[in-house]
Amino acid sequence: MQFPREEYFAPGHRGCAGCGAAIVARLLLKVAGKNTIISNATGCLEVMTTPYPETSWRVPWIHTAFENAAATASGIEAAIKALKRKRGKHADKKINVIAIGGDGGTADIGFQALSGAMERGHDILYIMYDNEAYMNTGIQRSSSTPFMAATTTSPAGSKIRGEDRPKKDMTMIMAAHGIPYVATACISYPEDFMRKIKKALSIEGPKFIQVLQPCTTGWGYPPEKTIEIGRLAVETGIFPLYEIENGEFRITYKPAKRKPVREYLKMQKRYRHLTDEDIERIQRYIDEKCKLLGL
Amino acid sequence: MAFTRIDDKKITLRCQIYNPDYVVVQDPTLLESVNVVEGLKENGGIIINTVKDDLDLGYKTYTIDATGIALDVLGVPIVNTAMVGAFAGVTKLVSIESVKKAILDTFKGKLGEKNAKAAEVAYNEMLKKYG
Amino acid sequence: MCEVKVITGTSAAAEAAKLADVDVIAAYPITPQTTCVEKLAEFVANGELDAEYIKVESEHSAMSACIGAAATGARTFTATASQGLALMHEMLFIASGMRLPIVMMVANRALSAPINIWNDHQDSISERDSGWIQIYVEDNQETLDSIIQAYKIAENEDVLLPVMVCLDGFILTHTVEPVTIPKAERVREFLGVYEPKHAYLDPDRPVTQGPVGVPDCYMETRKQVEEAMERAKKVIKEVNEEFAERFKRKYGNGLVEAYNLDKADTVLVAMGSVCGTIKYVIDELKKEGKEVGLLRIRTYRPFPKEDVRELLKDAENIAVLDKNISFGFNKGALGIEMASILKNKKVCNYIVGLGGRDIKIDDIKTIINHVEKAEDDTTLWIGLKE
Amino acid sequence: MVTIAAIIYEPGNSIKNKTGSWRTFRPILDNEKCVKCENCYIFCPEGAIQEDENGNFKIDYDYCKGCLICMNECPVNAITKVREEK
Repeated sequence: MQFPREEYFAPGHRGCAGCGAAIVARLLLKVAGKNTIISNATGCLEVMTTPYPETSWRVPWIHTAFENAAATASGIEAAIKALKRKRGKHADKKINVIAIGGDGGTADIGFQALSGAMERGHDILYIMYDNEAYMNTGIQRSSSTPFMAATTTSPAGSKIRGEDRPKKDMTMIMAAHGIPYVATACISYPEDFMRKIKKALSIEGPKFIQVLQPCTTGWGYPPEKTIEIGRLAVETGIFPLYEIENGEFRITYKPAKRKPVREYLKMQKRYRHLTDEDIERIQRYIDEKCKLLGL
Repeated sequence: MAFTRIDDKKITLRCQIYNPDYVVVQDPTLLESVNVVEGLKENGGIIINTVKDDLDLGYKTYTIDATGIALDVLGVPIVNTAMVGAFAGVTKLVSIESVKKAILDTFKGKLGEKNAKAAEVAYNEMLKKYG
Repeated sequence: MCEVKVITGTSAAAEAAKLADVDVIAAYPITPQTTCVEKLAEFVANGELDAEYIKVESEHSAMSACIGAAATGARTFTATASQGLALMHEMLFIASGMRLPIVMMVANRALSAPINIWNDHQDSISERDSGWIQIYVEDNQETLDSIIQAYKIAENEDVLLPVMVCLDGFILTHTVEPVTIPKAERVREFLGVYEPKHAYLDPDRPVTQGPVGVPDCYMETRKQVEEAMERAKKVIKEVNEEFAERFKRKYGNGLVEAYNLDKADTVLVAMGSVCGTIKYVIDELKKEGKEVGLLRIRTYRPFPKEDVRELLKDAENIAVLDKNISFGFNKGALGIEMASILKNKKVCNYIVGLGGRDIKIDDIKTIINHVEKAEDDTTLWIGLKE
Repeated sequence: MVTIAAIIYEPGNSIKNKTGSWRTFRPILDNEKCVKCENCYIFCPEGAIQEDENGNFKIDYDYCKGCLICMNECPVNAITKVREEK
């Protein structure tokens, strides 16, 4: 038996067929287990899992707003500490406080609350499930949308050809907070992702994992390709897998030979406007980044 | 500008003071820029931190070198507590014991003791000077 | 024995939070609230208060963290003012919608622009509809007492709503007054420990808090908040009585305070510290043989409609003072609401004290003269410069 | 009756919602061919593929939305698809 069998994320949720966010949640809870409290930012995951009176969560879960999953988690963590100390509550267990938000709720509107929570040193794990746009509201661009990807607010027009800015590097920004653990992950590499969750939860203090999660609806590919596309993102080097533990950088998966990014881009509708020249440009950009990371 | 109301009964009035019984001037240079006696009641008094002794502002005027006291006792020219002591000495509206207790409540430890001392020195000086 | 301390309103608020033995404080500094959260930081640093103090990066996060903590079953406290309260706006509705008994001190201050740190009520009045209970206090003693009462009210199972205790910026926050500090054990006896049954995050009882309120359930949640507000009126009165029994201080019936209403045809209606000035003027006029009354609205939400109607049934000239303005209606919130429940009476509205404009004795007298002569409901801005 | 603050006290009660009705294609798992790599198990967004008491993986058609990630990720082609005839 390779993977834990416990399921704390119940079926019956309203995620699209082939939803990567659901895979994030399911894997996360398999590792985190029963003694976990989730603070969920507004977004796909929150909406698809909790239409009253139904919930897919088998652990205590809270949603308050869009931009504040980290701040809400700060309050939860502080409350647990105070209640443990003052009233002996939860004395017998270590509770994992996990905040989870999409790229919009993390890199954009939730950025300040996240930065604050990380800087203050709360013992929380923040999971950014990155599908590279505002999927819940209809595929608008976020600061985590990659260069040249078409979204509903960065359409491929005759003058502007999709997103005109590179993807914001959230993991490195979080690393700059000097927190004990940051990592990137991808749902297509569940062992790697789950190992990183496990490691993060074993470390006291603030932790951050950015997990890439292809989105069938937003990226425009058939639902069965969710894992395949995620794998290509890693194999091409457009989304490298690494961790930084106490300041030490380590690539956790090194493709034997990086695949051309064309293979990745060609599978997705959001890139179908790209010319050969555009693809070369993106390839050059990736090559440079990978060189820096030692890939 | 700050103001204080003193009464034996509960004070409910919340507006600013336009016709004071006393004006306390902590910084004598204000005398040149502000009409400090504006609105002062006819038989009101003015207590000024100054080294001068011959000020006549048309009202009962009480002077004290609070800066000197502060420098002596506290080692810094912060005159608030000395001026409170001076006010108590001139007006007798509050006892020096109350003043000292309030100071000791506000400032902890040595700082409180020094400030209480500054108030007391000023208080005694005013008693001596004006009876 | 109780201890009397000569302290500011913000210190009184901090003392109250300490007496309530709060578990989590999340706060962000803003004038004129800061001295409250500084004092609390001091209490925590000295071990006088055993609480987690989260030094959040904004008021939005302050309220978010309070919500997270309260949803985990902790007693929580925060304080803010003006722009900070406005920044919390979104989270205020979420706190009440999630039925979390958070208590917050609001140091009432004007809203920008232009930026102005001084007192009026525009900030908290703008949060009128947020589902928070709002108590407006008159002095520092009432600040302390109201914050203690606020926990008792908020945590009552018939209520389960957050409470903001509003005190006037600078006028109360920075004025020192003698405040009687009750003994901690007696406050603990009065309040008990917060043990929520409805909402607490605990791995042994995995609940989902804050789900998607589909159209099929949302309206019911709103009605439930409204019903809780209605029940809160009774609870506030009871808490006021019980507090009076234990601590020998009471504030009207908890919702409203009547001052010299019996013989007066002319009644002023107001909230907050200006009521003290009005009482002073009433006493002065009494000496001249003139009777004027004051109805102080202490609890603005839930609004004490029944008490207002009953207490003002014989009043002829009703002057409502507002430290806020509803632009485009040329009335303040209290003025609009009083007119709506006193339909056949003359209710004049006076916009006063915006942005710290001093409300003088003569201003109160002007209002009295104006309302007595007024033929119809009018609005007058008091204290404007020529 | 709506609960206070619309709190949901029944963990994981979304199982009431049988998302199997969403399917256009039905994945069929051939246990003879299965090598127990657990790919289908771990990648299923619904958790609809579970191991039975005999150690065989089974697809729960009550919840399977027919995304076919399992088929795509099966290294030995043990999963095939058929059209749902509704």
